[in-house]
Amino acid sequence: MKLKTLTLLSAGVLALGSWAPYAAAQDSMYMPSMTYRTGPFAGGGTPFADGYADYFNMLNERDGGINGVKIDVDECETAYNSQKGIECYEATKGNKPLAYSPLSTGITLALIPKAPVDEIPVFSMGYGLSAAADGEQFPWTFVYPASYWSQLSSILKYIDSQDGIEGKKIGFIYLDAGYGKEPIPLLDQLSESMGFEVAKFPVGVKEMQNQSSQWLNVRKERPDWMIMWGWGAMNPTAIKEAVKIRFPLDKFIGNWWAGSHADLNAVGEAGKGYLAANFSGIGQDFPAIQDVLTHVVDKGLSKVSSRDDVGNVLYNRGLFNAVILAEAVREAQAATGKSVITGADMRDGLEAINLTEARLTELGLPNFTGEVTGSCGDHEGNGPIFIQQWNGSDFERITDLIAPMTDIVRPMLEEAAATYVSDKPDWQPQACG
Amino acid sequence: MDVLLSVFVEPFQEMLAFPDFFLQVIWEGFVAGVLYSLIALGFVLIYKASGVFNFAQGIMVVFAALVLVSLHEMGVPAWLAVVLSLGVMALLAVGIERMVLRKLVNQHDAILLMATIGLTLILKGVGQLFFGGEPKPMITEQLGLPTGSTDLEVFGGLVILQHIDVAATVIALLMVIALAVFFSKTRIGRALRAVADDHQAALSVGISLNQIWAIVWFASGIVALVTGIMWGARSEVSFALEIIALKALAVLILGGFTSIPGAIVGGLIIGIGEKMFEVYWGALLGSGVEAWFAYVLALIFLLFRPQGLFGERIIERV
Amino acid sequence: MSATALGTSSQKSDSPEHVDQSSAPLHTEELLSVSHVSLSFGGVKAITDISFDIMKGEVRAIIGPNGAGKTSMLNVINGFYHPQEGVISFRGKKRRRMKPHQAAASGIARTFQNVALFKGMSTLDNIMSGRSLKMRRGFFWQMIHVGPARNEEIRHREKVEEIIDFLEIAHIRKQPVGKLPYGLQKRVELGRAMAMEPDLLLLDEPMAGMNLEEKEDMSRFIIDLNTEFGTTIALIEHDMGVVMDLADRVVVLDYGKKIADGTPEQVQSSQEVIDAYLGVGH
Amino acid sequence: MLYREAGQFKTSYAADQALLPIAQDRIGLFVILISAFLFIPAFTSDFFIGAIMIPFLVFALAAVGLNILTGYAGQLSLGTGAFMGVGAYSCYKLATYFPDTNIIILILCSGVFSAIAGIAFGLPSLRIKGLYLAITTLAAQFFLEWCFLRIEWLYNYNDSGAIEVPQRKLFDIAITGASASPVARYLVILSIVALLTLVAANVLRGRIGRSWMMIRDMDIAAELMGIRPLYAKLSAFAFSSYYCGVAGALMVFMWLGSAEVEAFDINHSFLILFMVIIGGMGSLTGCFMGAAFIWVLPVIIRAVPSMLGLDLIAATTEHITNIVIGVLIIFFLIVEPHGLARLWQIAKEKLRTWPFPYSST
Repeated sequence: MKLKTLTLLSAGVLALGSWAPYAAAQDSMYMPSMTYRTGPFAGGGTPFADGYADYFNMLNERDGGINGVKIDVDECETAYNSQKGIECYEATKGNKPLAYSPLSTGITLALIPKAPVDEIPVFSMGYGLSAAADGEQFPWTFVYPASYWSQLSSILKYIDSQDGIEGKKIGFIYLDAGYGKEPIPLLDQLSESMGFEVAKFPVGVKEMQNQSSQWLNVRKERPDWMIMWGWGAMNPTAIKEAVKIRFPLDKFIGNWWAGSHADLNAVGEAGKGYLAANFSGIGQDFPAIQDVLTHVVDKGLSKVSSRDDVGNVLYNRGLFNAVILAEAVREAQAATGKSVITGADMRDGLEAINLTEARLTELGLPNFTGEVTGSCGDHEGNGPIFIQQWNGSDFERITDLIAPMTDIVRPMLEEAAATYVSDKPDWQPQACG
Repeated sequence: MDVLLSVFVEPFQEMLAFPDFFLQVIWEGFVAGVLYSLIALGFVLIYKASGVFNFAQGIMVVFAALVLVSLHEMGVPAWLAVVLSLGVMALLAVGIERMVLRKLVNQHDAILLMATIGLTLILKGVGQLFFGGEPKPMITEQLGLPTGSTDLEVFGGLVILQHIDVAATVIALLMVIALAVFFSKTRIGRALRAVADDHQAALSVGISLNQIWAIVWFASGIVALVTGIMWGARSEVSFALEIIALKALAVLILGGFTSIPGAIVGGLIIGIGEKMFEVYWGALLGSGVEAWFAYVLALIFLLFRPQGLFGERIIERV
Repeated sequence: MSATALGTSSQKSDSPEHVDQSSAPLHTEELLSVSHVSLSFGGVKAITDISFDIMKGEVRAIIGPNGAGKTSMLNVINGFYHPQEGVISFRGKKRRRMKPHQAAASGIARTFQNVALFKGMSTLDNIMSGRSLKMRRGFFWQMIHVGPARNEEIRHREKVEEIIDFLEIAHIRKQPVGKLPYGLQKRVELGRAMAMEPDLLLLDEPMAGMNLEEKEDMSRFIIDLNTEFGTTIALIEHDMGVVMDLADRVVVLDYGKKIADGTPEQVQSSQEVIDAYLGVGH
Repeated sequence: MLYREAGQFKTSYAADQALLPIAQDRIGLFVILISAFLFIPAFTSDFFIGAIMIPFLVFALAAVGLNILTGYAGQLSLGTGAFMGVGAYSCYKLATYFPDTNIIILILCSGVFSAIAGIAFGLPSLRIKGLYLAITTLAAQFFLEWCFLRIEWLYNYNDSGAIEVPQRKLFDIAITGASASPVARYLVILSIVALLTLVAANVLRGRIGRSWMMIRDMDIAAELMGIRPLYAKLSAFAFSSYYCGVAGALMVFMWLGSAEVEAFDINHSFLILFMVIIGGMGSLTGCFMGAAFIWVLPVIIRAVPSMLGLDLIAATTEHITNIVIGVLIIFFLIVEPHGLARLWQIAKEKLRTWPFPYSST
């Protein structure tokens, strides 16, 4: 009896062991989607994941995929938790994924060393490790269209353009995790070279909804401007607290993850005047997004809870993530002549990205964003941003594209990249022409 | 020497130099403390009557608020949504009593605690499954709660009082009074106290333990809903609240598991204490000390007075 | 407890477990002495100025009505309560404060009024636990559990098996004690205390809640333990028949005070004891 | 009929005290070990080893650690995650300072640091018990989490605040770092877990393990049997935390490859606690059953709908997993507080008397 049980058990193990959770079809390509539709960051994760999936599904529905090959989007829930993210990665990397977009700096950092080994590129669009902008040191990681450092420099440029930054005190409130801490080295550096003072206010992941201490400290420090590197439930809470202490909202700038409809809808009229950086267009008035509405949303193939959610800041951001990936797939297909490509082909495709305004218009996204042009050495593209302002019910774009201070940021990025690599003897950089 | 100065002298100098700011800190701590007290209160109600250390109290707060907000999203008018949410909490109370408590009578208290941890998981899963995991704004205005703020000019400076915070304090006070009246003046309330004192005795005078349990769980469900509304109005309704709610456990250590005044005083001590510690001393340690202040304070407190501020001294018998 | 128990005692003197008092050896060496001990809990006096002694090799009974302070007295002796006043000396060493585990280490074992067995463990493990103090092998040997630690375990197992045989509980050796009938649990608890090979064994109502047959068995074990192993025993018991048969000397407590001390016969005839049990004067 | 102990007579106490006195159990364990060491690496996929077996073993070890403290010594802990973190960060620091020392030795040493942390936070257990103690372990959880975030020295002042595992080799085969193959990592973890489980089983059946159970079942009586509560409780805390620490180090070095504070947060502590409850408190076998159950359940919940052709959102399976685990916890607490391990034991008892259900001993 016992032996029979054991035989059964071993048979079970064998069955489990040989079982692959995903059967890849010949005529499709696997595109994992790390999402978080649960937990305190779901407010941001949900629209992003919707935009991401809807764009690929739109290509499948409208064009029958990319050059005839369908894209199979497979979601894995990470809850914005690095460990779960790695679990997702480990569980799905056997399915020949083209690229991972973790939507979490913590997960990105964990995947960077794995990418070259498994030959799957990591595309951390506007998040993750800033130093990964250096393609020579990070052949497998991409941060199009801009790194955090570039973004911060653009934001500081904006502040400087308003009433001069020299001699001012800048408050930096950030999520106390890999993500929020990422731009601090540049901030410290620039505070010296540009001559402003910095006051930092970390917000613990568990304290996101209870920020009154941080804002009491803001009141104590009396900064002239506030910059926020926030995410999830942290953002609306921070804006409400700022209102409470009478901090002028038109001197409060969120980064591009701290300025979405999900954040500001919760604040509503009170949040009027709040500023945020952005790099992806707002609204539904783009042909590509109209196609998403007709081919996906109206057919009930989308997970969005209402049609109005299409076109909000984070939905469009997720969509833009998919646009870049799809474009990289096309580049890779053209370069290799294959229709079904591998992760390594995808890497080459990502380096060959050339999203000019003309190409964006062709894709149905005119004036959606700045041009994104990659190369072997440049994995962040051009990286301009614009500033948007909350008018009480919606965001309005209020500036032209602001280019980063490439001359200052680029050398620092390269230095940071070299530091990252320095203690990793087996690290493999690439040589660019 | 510098360290000593910055620990023992400078914070106090700062308090004196900016008394208006100091008052603001106290007020913020006080309001946070009121909300901790409310969570702890729901907890004490259950512990007193059924001896269950209800770990799920925090998630009940989130759950109640989420039901309310989601109902309103579906187009139910605010007042009806409140009534329906109370109905849901009542169903929950009866359900918990039937399916969990009744089956675990006379079990070891650690087992009961773990059962409520299981309950936490269920409520979290159900809440997210039906209402989604993303944070939602509280329907403050629809419920007729005040918004806006008043400036008090004191010591040549400003203390800003949010109306919602004042309202939270008043409502918390009213609720405590209502509970006190309920316990001392009504038949069910007296029965509840009898149960708390002696289960056997209560049974012998014909009080149904099962009913009592369902009633206290419902009562703490009401407390949870009120807490959820208040907390939601201050930030928003989200599952992130669950972790903050754990601080109520530290409050209970200070106040004692069975004492309602203890829950209130304990909540205020922790609320005010952590704010002051964070604002005046936090920078010395690199800030973020709020995350553990409550627990470490409770731990130190435990070493000197394990029975809590208002608890009775425990004498062990063999 | 009622006075009838006192009255019936003489009739039971010919019961099988009866041992002839005259044949018992004379006990002259003092093992434990309690002098002027007082204990109170927040103003409530549990024990007031009590003194008595226990001689090596004797069976000493502590009796008294409910709430007389008998269990508190045992708790004081094995260090669970710390008296506010008075001194206890055990084997000539004086002490006022002592931790229970120190009492155990100095050779005092104990059973409880309400069985205090380790409910999640088997009979064997419960009795093995009585050997804890006698086992020496440290963490390292415990981890690899070969050589010294294993030999030690086996050596003690042999001792424990002797006790199991003595108490006739071999059939329940591997059963978890939580599910055993009450009488057997009491027996296992005695076995656990025996495993400590104590100089002084404190038994708190070893026969409470037992039927006659079980009482007779238990009495037999206590007598054998005293005569064969030479263990000094102090016991609290309500059944006067048992007390009168087993005890060499009896101390009587009432309201935390000592009201009589002497041989069973002397105590039985004391007017104060009879009053205490009949409730006269209160 | 095969599962019978009839005819197996013990002729010495040594044989009777063996870990597995029944021959069939010994054969069973042998078969399991053989298949774990040979069969699984040889015949199963990287996915199975990397995404199921490795995490399962890591969690099983952590569950053993928690079970020693909660199941055997009766001290409820909600700080397992933090103690795992102490192990992981210590191992990271050790690997930084001693780059040439074998990583396996470092992993085993890192447990010592979490044992020290365990002792420090176990000290209050001398004065307080039960639920109160659970709250001091919460203090440990949040305080240590804060340390992992704030003390930059712990993560070598990385801007990201994460610890990243360097590549280390054993016999010229990479066993940590991104290029280590799942099979290599699996075999290392399996060896460590098997060894430590054997050690735990030995300690638990000897004097020290018995003293923990005595404290658990009746602390007052234990003290009157000569057990020093100080020593017993602190040794349980230390021993248990050692296991958690090693599990934490294994988790980061052999499984995840990098980690931030969140990898050791309170949810993690709860996850391990669930494994112990469902597996069975006070049972080593239960730790493995609980870990397997909780780890594999979401995988199955994810897989079943897709096999049936249903398309569930990833998040939905997450919620359903939560609900199922919650329901099972309550179910087990009500029906069988000793969890899967006891169910297995009951099944074995049935087997022993099969086909004569009433001839039980």
